[in-house]
Order: sequence, then structure tokens, then C-alpha cells
Amino acid sequence: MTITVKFFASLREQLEKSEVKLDSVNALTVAQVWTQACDEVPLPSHVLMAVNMAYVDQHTVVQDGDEVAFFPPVTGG
Amino acid sequence: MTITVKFFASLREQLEKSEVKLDSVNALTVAQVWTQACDEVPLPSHVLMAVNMAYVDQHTVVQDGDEVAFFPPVTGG
Amino acid sequence: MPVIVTPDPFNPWQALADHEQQLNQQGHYGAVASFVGTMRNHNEGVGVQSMWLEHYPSMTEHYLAQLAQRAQQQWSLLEVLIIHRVGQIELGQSIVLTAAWSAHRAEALAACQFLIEDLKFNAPFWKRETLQDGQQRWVEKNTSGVCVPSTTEG
Amino acid sequence: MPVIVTPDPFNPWQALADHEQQLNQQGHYGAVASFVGTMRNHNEGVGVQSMWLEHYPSMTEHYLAQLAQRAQQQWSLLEVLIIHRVGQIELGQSIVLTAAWSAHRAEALAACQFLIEDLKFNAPFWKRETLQDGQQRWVEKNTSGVCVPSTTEG
Repeated sequence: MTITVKFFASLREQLEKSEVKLDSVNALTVAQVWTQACDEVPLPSHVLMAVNMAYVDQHTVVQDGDEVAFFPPVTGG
Repeated sequence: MTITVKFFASLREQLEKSEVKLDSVNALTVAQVWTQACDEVPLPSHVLMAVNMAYVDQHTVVQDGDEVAFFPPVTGG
Repeated sequence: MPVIVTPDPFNPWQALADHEQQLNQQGHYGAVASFVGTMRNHNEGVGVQSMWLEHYPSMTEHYLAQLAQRAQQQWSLLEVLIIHRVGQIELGQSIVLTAAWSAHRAEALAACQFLIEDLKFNAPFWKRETLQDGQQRWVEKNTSGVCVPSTTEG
Repeated sequence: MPVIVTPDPFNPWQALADHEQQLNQQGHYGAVASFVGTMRNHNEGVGVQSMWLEHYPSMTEHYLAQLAQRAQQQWSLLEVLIIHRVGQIELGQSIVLTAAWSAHRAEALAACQFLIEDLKFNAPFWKRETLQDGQQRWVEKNTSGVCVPSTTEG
């Protein structure tokens, strides 16, 4: 299955990547998507997560074709 | 001493007067100003009172030259 | 801290735009909260066609000026603006505008709400409505602006 | 219930005036509460010269549309408007506008505050400031908009 992984803002700059395409034969949680996309960097506690543009937590299981996003606390408005 | 008494809105219409000039030789409270200006009509409980354009209660004593106003609950905005 | 009581119709958005331009403090404030009250075609379940707004000349302006000062004392504000119509008011016309400018949003929001809430209960204005059948009635009192979300009512 | 995310500067008062004219519901609403967030020349004690606003295209719009719907479900509103800038923002420019139209003031005030507060903590936008010395920094988090009157602090 194929997962698109996106990073935004300071997280994008720290990781030096904005998007990763993952191929996996196993079912993955969002936390496992992070680990696989970020080469074993631990998931920071304050990071927010979304699957297909809706907020989720790290235990959510992703599906083939899903877009998973990681980003720092939001600061709009 | 001379006191100007003003009435506003529904109170002005009910009493059929907008302004009364009182002459008095005695010191008067606001409640007494009402009684004298309104020919013994009892002071309605919801009426608001001001002396020289500042809110007061009925026990406030008025001075020569004061402007005393009576009006119903306000409904602006 | 301008306070304007006027018999002339006013456009609240134009007034805000003009006032902000006059203020010329761009960059100093980060938040503007405003409230506009407008003449509705209904009140307490009855159709309304127009309204007469009576006030107490001098006391009204004096009260509003003090109100603006109290807001400035209570919160850190760059500016306060209050505009209120008097006289004959037609459907859809603006009745009142309250606005507050501040560095951060908490102050502007709290001050704007304070201004309209206090004004509603203390500033000497009185509304006389002309109903759709031509009858006239004085509005008896204002209701609270503290919100009960509609979802908790049902 | 328009939700607009735009890289172009916007005038919030013009946007409100235009939107109200389009809405064409004069007489149906009696209250409009609005909040405007503006680019300040200082933040957390440091001079700021400009700002870059990043967002998550599609998710941001989707989130704001849902937010507007939630406000409509919670309160009785005639209309909601949300405008948010993205990209390069200069001093004094408007960043965000939230507004709510309702029959009575309680709903408009509560909804407007809900919209800006929720947006600040949940809508995917991120600010990167360029300070007066040219350095850049990401804003780390938003602070609460719930007000502590300054008179109780001293």
C-alpha cells in the first residue's frame, strides 16, 4: 500500500523534507508512519497529526492511498 | 431654590409633561422632587433617576439649580 | 476615544475604515473587535416597520464618554469607538456600533462586549417601535446578551 | 457561509460591507459581531517587520468550512464569514476576519468569539516572523483569548 506523508512549517524545516511516499506491505498506525518516514527519529510529543485532512491520534490505522500529515502547534489568526 | 425636572420616553407620554420647573424653600430628596412635580402620583418602582446627568437613587438630596430626570428602563443599542 | 450620537444614518463598516485610517496606528494593534446593532423587521414575535430612538441630550453623550473611559481603564486598549443613532430609524439601518482596538485579541473582544452590554442597560436611549399594523409601542426593556447556546435549549 | 483563504491583501471593512450587501438580508438580522486580526510590529517583546503564513492547502479550507458549520449548529445565525490571509504579510495588513450575523446580539458575539478562538488553536496555519534584525523565527504557539482584566493584575 502507498501512503503520502506531509510535513509542515518548523517540522518541515527541521526534517528537511515536505513530502515522503511510503510503500508498505503491513498495516501501519500513524505513529508507525512517522517512524518509517522519519528514519527512526522519535515522534515529538507536541506534533499534531491528520489523516486525509482530519485530525487523528497516533494510534489511528492508515489505509492504502491515505494522506498523513504531521505539523507543529498551529499559530494562525 | 429652583429645580428643573425632566421626563423621558414612555414616562413623558404617561405624565404628559417633559419638563417642570420647581420652586421650593425646603431641601428636597429626589423622591420628594418626583412627588412635587407629579402631583402626588406614586413613584413607580422601575423608574430610573439622574441628577445633573448622573444616576442617583431616590434618597439623594438635590441642590439649587440641579437638573433632575426621571425615565423608564433604557432600551438603546 | 470618539463617542458619536447622531440623527444621521451611518455605515458602520465605512465608519470603522475611516476611523482606523484616522487613527493611523497600523502595526501597533493586532486586534479589532466590533459589534453592530441593526434595525430588525421583527421584535418579540411582531413585525416592525420602523423605530424612533429618543435620548437624553448631553447625559447620553456624557454617559457614553465615561463608558469608553471605563473600558480603557479596565483593559489595555489603543482605541474605542462608539456610534449610536437617534431619531427615526428605518429597516436595515445601523443603530449602534461599538469597537475596540488592542494589541491582543482578549482585550478587544472583552472590551467590545462590555461596551455593548453596558450601553444596553445604562445609556439613556429609548426605542419606540412602529409595528406593521401602524401601532406604536415603547420597548420595555433590553434582554441579556449573555449567550445560551441553542443546542442546550432543545 | 463563505470561507476564504487568500494570498492577496484584503480590507476587512470592505469585505464586511460587500458581504452584507451580497447577503441582502437587511431587516432579518439585528446583530453583527466581527473580529479582525492585524499584523503587529511587535510580538513577545521583539520588533517584527513582516510575516510568512504557511497553511495546509485543502485541509485549512476544509477545517474552516467545518468550523463555520459548527458555529451555525451551535447558535442561531443568519451568516458566518471567515477570511484568512496566507503567504507574505506586511505590517498593518489584516490577517484574519471572523464575523457572525444573527437576530440577537448574544448569538453573534458568542459565535464570533468561538470562531476566532477555535481557529487560533486548530486551523492549520503557521506563522514565521521576520524580526527587525532580519532573523526569522516560527511562532511556537498561540495564547488564550480569554481575558484577564488588567485591573486585577496590578
